[in-house]
This record gives sequence, structure tokens and C-alpha cells, in this order.
Amino acid sequence: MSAGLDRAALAARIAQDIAEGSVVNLGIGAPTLIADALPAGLEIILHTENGMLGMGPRPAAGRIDPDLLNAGKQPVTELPGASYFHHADSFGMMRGGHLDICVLGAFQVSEHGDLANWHTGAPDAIPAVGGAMDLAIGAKHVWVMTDLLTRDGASKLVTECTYPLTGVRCVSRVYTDRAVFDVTAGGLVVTELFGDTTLDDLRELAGLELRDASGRHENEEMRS
Amino acid sequence: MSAGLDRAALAARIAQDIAEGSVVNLGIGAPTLIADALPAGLEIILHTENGMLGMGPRPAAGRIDPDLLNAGKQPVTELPGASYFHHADSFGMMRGGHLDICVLGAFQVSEHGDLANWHTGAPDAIPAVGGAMDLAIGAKHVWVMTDLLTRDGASKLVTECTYPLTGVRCVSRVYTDRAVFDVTAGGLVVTELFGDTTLDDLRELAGLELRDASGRHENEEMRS
Amino acid sequence: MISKVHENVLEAVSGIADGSTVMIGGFGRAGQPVELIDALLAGSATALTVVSNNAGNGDAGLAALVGSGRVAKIVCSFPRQVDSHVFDAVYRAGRIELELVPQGNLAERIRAAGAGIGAFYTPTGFGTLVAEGKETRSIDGRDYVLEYPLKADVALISALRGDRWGNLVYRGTSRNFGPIMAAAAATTIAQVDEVVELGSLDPEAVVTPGLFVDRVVAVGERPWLRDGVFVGAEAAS
Amino acid sequence: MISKVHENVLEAVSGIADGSTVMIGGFGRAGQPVELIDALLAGSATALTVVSNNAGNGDAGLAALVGSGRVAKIVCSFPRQVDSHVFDAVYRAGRIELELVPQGNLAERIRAAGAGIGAFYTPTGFGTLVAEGKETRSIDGRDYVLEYPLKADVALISALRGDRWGNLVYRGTSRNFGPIMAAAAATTIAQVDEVVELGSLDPEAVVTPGLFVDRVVAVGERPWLRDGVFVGAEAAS
Repeated sequence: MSAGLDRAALAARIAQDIAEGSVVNLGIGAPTLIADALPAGLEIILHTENGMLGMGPRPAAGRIDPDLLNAGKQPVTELPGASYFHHADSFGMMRGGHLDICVLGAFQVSEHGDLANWHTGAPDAIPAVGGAMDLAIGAKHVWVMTDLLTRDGASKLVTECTYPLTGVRCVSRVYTDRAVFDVTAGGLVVTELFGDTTLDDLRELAGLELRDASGRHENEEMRS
Repeated sequence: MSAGLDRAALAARIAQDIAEGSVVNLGIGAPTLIADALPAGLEIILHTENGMLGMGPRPAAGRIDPDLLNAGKQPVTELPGASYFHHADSFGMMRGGHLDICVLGAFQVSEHGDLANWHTGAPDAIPAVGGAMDLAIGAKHVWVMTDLLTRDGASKLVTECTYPLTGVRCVSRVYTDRAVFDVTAGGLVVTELFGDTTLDDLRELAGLELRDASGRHENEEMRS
Repeated sequence: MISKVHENVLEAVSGIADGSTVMIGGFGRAGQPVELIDALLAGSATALTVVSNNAGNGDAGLAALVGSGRVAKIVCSFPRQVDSHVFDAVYRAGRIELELVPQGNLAERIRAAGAGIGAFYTPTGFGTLVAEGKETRSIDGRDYVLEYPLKADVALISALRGDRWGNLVYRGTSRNFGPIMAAAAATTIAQVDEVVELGSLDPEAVVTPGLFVDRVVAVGERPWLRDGVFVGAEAAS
Repeated sequence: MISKVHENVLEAVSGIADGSTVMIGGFGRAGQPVELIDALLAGSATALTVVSNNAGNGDAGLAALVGSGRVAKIVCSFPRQVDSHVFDAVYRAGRIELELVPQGNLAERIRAAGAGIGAFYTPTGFGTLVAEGKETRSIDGRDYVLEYPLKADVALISALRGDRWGNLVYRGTSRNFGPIMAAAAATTIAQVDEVVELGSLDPEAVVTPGLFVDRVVAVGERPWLRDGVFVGAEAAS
């Protein structure tokens, strides 16, 4: 089967699901690619947990302002309509449910929506959690952007996370290079397949029961 | 004996004890008189719980700005160095111990420093507490400004408050028209007598044991 | 394009259901969203719970709302004032329920609702009537009362200027409860003197970021201001 | 006349005792009070507990302090970064204690200390390693962890401008932890680019009111600014 979407294409796919007017936090790493993929002309307000709403793209060379960083400490810019606030207010926005969407990376996501993305549990690892736990429990919709498989070929979608958790039952949707999964009370539902991936492939890779709502039916059960 | 100090003189007396640089909240009612009695040329920063530091005196006629009120809803002015903040921040300043002094009125103060100043407990009274409870427990020094006696001749200094409390063991000093009292672990200590009031007068009026540190000794025990 | 701007106050307050909890900004008259309250009065919403520092001053604004009989309950810190005759009468007639909350606990409970805090220990009120029946705890030698968040269906607030994203700046002590109520309500409706172009509010000086605000409506400059600058009290109410 | 202005950073940081808890502002390099940290390094205070979001970037500022061996413990959310080699080495050598706190709980604990809150229930971290051994509670169907305030003996923060009363304004995302740390410390020391005349900061735009600040010291304009306005990154580090 084909490899599915590359990271840029997956970022673009996620960007399509972000409605105009949404307040969005893009986690450190791959999710920051979504910023560049947002549809031109739509107003989507980016939040960065270090105290800014209305964050703009990376500045031009020579215009790097050390006082304007995103959560990954990368230089950013300020858009008209921006505002600044301190850390307690910024995390109050998350915890208080005022962000519409956050997109996070993941080590593992369970079929119940548990998220593990901060700590491998390795004894020599230096733990660092940052704002991930706050984002995980705070945003109205917590989306994960990740490859389906680790470099070792293990599924990141699992029955129960084996890595230390970031948040309990917090993920609502998982965008992977192979497929998009909605987390529902009844488990994971595949809503979209990429490349020539089939639902049977996914079931074999992840070892999970997966309901099909992809609209691509081959030998699968009907959309429920 | 003479009546001691009138309100304006008492306000002036209290003002003398406020050091330059102090951040001070003056409660509704008589304590607001202290603002006009502060020594000219000294910088004392007035806080008002409705969100301002650096509050200035009442404006001239015709210069009443409806957006500039004190806690008693009286018009005030803004001094250079002023700042505004919302109510949660303003009360965080109190509760967090950032005010040096607040001066409150009182119905009763116990010899342990309990304060009752918001509710007579009368069944037909409409209770209103405002910011009194926050001030009482928040400022580093809680001073009370009051007449020693009620209109009915009862002492406001009591063994135990009979009116509903505003705060427990929170008052550090009581300025009355007859004398100044410090609240100590060992009870009330008279530090200053006004007019021809004697310690015996006070003991009789209040029905309390009072230690003497007034420096005026007559027939009293020595300063402890 | 995002635009939270509404054409008039009637449109801005539309959809407030019977039985709603409505936060109303203001400390005395400063920051009281009088035009929004008038619009609420022009509608039919009733059996309201109002959260506000006071219970109305004089006869207009919140006092008129209380007087209309459509407020079932008020949560406030200081109902009794020199000019609170409307509330006083309704209260003595037994036609309104009062939950009295010390002002700092009121502010912190509203703030907690907006910031997603489940409950908090406050020293204010410990050992007093307002703590009766509440959970208490001694922490590091100090006594605290457990208080819970206060959230609302709707907040009505007043600011000086706003933009189409809902960013707001205030003026003087009219700021008071506006910023925390904006964050604590499911729907926040802000009246402003003036709606300004996006980008014309200084991002360093925005007090209420737009994500807390759902609807913005311009009500025109108050008589004592010209371009937001105080011009004297001659025409003030 | 009130003046909190100190002549130089050495004087500004004087009196920090061994064993002190020191909050240090900044998120990455933005808002990190590098000159104050250098001055602290020039002194002898040791066995410090540092509260800061990160554990140092590159080799200067907080990284140098951590590398000096005078930090016994660090309370932070994100020690491990691309350029945190100094902390990494000290930590792996077992010469520093780490208390890892999720960033929002860190901010809220600092805020609670400044605001006199005894403890609070936060949903962040529930069911994770960082909540192990902590009290939990379900409130209105949501699970929370009880967290306590984080206070400090000293806060070192960086702002754009300050006045002699200690009022501060910041710039961009360098604001981050400054305002809440200022309120949580017994002694708050702020470095600013410039000390301005009392009254020249807009009272509506002051972010940290002066009562939270004990000492102010001007360290001169940063190379990428001119009169507080960004002039390009040519000279920036």
C-alpha cells in the first residue's frame, strides 16, 4: 500500500477542517506546519500559550524580534487584532475552555481518547511537559496529528496507552498519514482513508476494532 | 471628661501614622476623611477595591468623571503613577497581602481583634458586605477608625463581638475618639489617650482589662 | 471575515432565554451596561438570576431590571446603598432571592469559572455568616473556606472601545467586573462607545482579548467624553 | 518621594540569602532577566530553589546560573530543550533536583500565591504522573487535582519600561511570567530597558502595578529596539 500523506499534506488536510473564526493552538513540532497551510483569506486566530492571540507567520530574515516567540520558541509575527497577556491568563483561556481547537503530536492515543505525548517513561529521559497537559484537557476539540506508526512500526493508536499519560479521554480526533479517526464513546471510527490504505490494513496495523465511516467500502461493513 | 477628638482630628491623627510609600485602602464612611488629612508632599498610594491604585482627591465641581469612582461610589481623580485593573486582580492585591494598611469603620471590635462592621443582625436589615471581609483579612495592618461608644453609649470595644463577624482576629489597631488601642496577643493595649480621658475611664466604659502603654501614667501601672 | 459587531442593542441581546443566569458588569454606575440592560428589559426574558456587584442604583439600568420583577435571584456583594430603593422594596416584599457574596469572593468565583478552576480555598469570610455550611480547611496555619466557580449563560458588559474580533479596552474604574465576566459567560455581549478598526487597539493594552467576547455593539459616546477623553461633567447624568 | 529605582544591577540584587526561593521570569529567552541573573551570579547566594518555566537556554542567563552549581532545585515545566545542554548535564549528574509542573499549573500556582488563594482544584494533570500522591476531587462531573500556591523570596523579572513607583509595561511575549511572579514574591526586582517619568505610563496600559515591585533597575535598551520600537534583528543575539 502507499505511504499515505506526507506531513505537509496532512497539515493541509487538517487545515481544511478549521472553520473561519476558530481560536486554535498548534502544538510544538509537526502541528506548527498547519499554520502555513491555513486557507488564505480566512481569519483563524492562533493562540500561543506564552501569551498571545493573533499570532502571525514566521518573520522575514532580518526581522526576527526576540520578544515575539511561539510556544516552541520560534520567531513569529503579530497580526492586526492581536493581544498579549500573562501566563496565568493564557492558561486560563485553555483550562476555561475558550480555545476551539488544539492540535498536538502524540506518542500514543488510546481508543478512548487518552493521550500520551510528553514522556516515554525511559529511566534516563529528562521529563518535560510544558503546556501539553493544559492543552489536552482545555481545548474544546483536541486533535492529534501524527504518523500512524512509530519508526519501529508499532501503532500509535492503542487499546490502552503504555506511556505515561498527558490527559485522560481528551482526544476527539486523530489525523494520521494513513487515515482520520474520530474518538467516540463506542471507540475509534475511521472517517477518511488516505492513499490505498484500507480499513483491513488499519485493523491489522493497529490491532483495534475500528468502525468505518470513511465512505470507502470495499469489503467493509456499511457506514454506521 | 472631654469628648476627645472629633472625626476630622481623628482622621488627622491616623494620617500621621501612615508612612510615605504605604499602599493604603480607606474604607467607606469616616475613613475616607483620612485622604484629605494625609501630609502634603508625602507620596502615599491609595487603593480602591473597584480597580485603581494612585487615587487622587475629589474632583473640582464640573470635573466629575463618572468612570472614576471610589469604593463608596464617590467621584475621585487620577494621580500620576496611577493604574487600573479588574476586580479579581484588585481583590488579589488585598487577599495576597499587598496592601500595607486598610482603615475600616466598625460596629464592634473584640479584644482579640475580631471585627464586626457589616451587619447588625437585625432581622429586617438588608445585608451588604461589599469588600469589607476581603479588606479585613487581607491588608498587612487592619486599623479601625470609630467612636469608642455607640449612640446608645455602649462600648464598641468588647470581649466578644455580638454582631455577625466581618473577620476573625484581623484588627491590629483601633483609633477611637478617646484613645488608640493596639491589639496584642495579651489583649488590648492603650497607646495614646485623647483629651482628659483616663485609663480608668476607658476600663469603665469598655468593661475590659486594658494594658497601659500610653505614657500617661497617673494612677496606672507602669508601661509593660 | 470575523465580525462580532451587531447593529443595535436589541439584536445584540437577542436569544436570552427565560431562567438564564446573566452577569451584569459595573460597580455602581461605572461600567454598568445601561443600554444593554434597557434592551434586555425591552425583551421578555424572565425568571433571571443576575450576578452583579450591586443590585441597582437609582431607577435606571439594573435597578429597572430588578424593579421589573423579572429577576428571581440576585448574587451580589452590596445590594443596600443610598440609592438602592428599587431593590430594597422588591427584597422586603419577598419577591427576590439574595445570595450575598463578599466582593473578593464574588470576583474570584467569576474568575475561576472563566479560568476552568474547579474550586478554591479563600481566607475571606472564614468564621463569618457567609461561610456557614461551607467546607473549610487550614493550610499552612491559615483558615480558608472552599468556594466554587460562578458561571453564567450571558454576560452584559460595558467597555470604551472594541473591534470586530471582540477585543476590548475600558476606561478608569469602569473596567471593574467586565474582564472577568466576559470570560465566565457562555455568551458575552459588550456595549462599547465606539467600534474601531481591527488593528487600531494597541495589542499591549487590550484588556479583554476577543476570544472572550461574542457580540459587540456600539452605543455611541457618553456625554462626558469626546473621542474617549473626558470633557467635563456638564452633560453627565 | 517614593523611589524604587536602583543605580545598577548589583545593588538591585543585593541581599538575596542562601537557600532562597528565586522566581525567574521568561519563556525561553523572551523576558528572561539576563542582566539580573548575571548580577546574581556575581554574588555568592547558593543553595537556591529556582522557579522558572524553563531550565536555561544556551549558556547565558538561567543556564549559567544552573551551570554554576548554586541551584539546588528547579521548579519548571519544560527543562529539556534543544539548547538546554547545561541543565541536561547537571541533571544527569544528579546535582539538581527537578520538580516538574505542567505549565498552566505552574502559572496558576504562582498566581494563587500572589492572590492569597490557599489551594485550588485544577483539571490539568488529573490521571497522570504529575498528580500522583495528590488529593483529587470530582466536581460537577469533572476530575480535578488539588494544587498549592508557589511563592518566592525573590522574583527577578524583565520588563520594557518602569517608573519609580514600580509600575511596569512589557513587550510582546516577553510579558509571560513577569506579572504573576511579581505578585508572588516577597521582594520583586525588575530590570527594564528604561526608567520613565512617573505619569508617563498610560494608567490603562500598566500591566504590573507598582505595589508588586520593590526594586527597578534600568539595563539599557536591547539592541533590536530603539525607543521601544523594533528596528530589526541585525544586532540581536
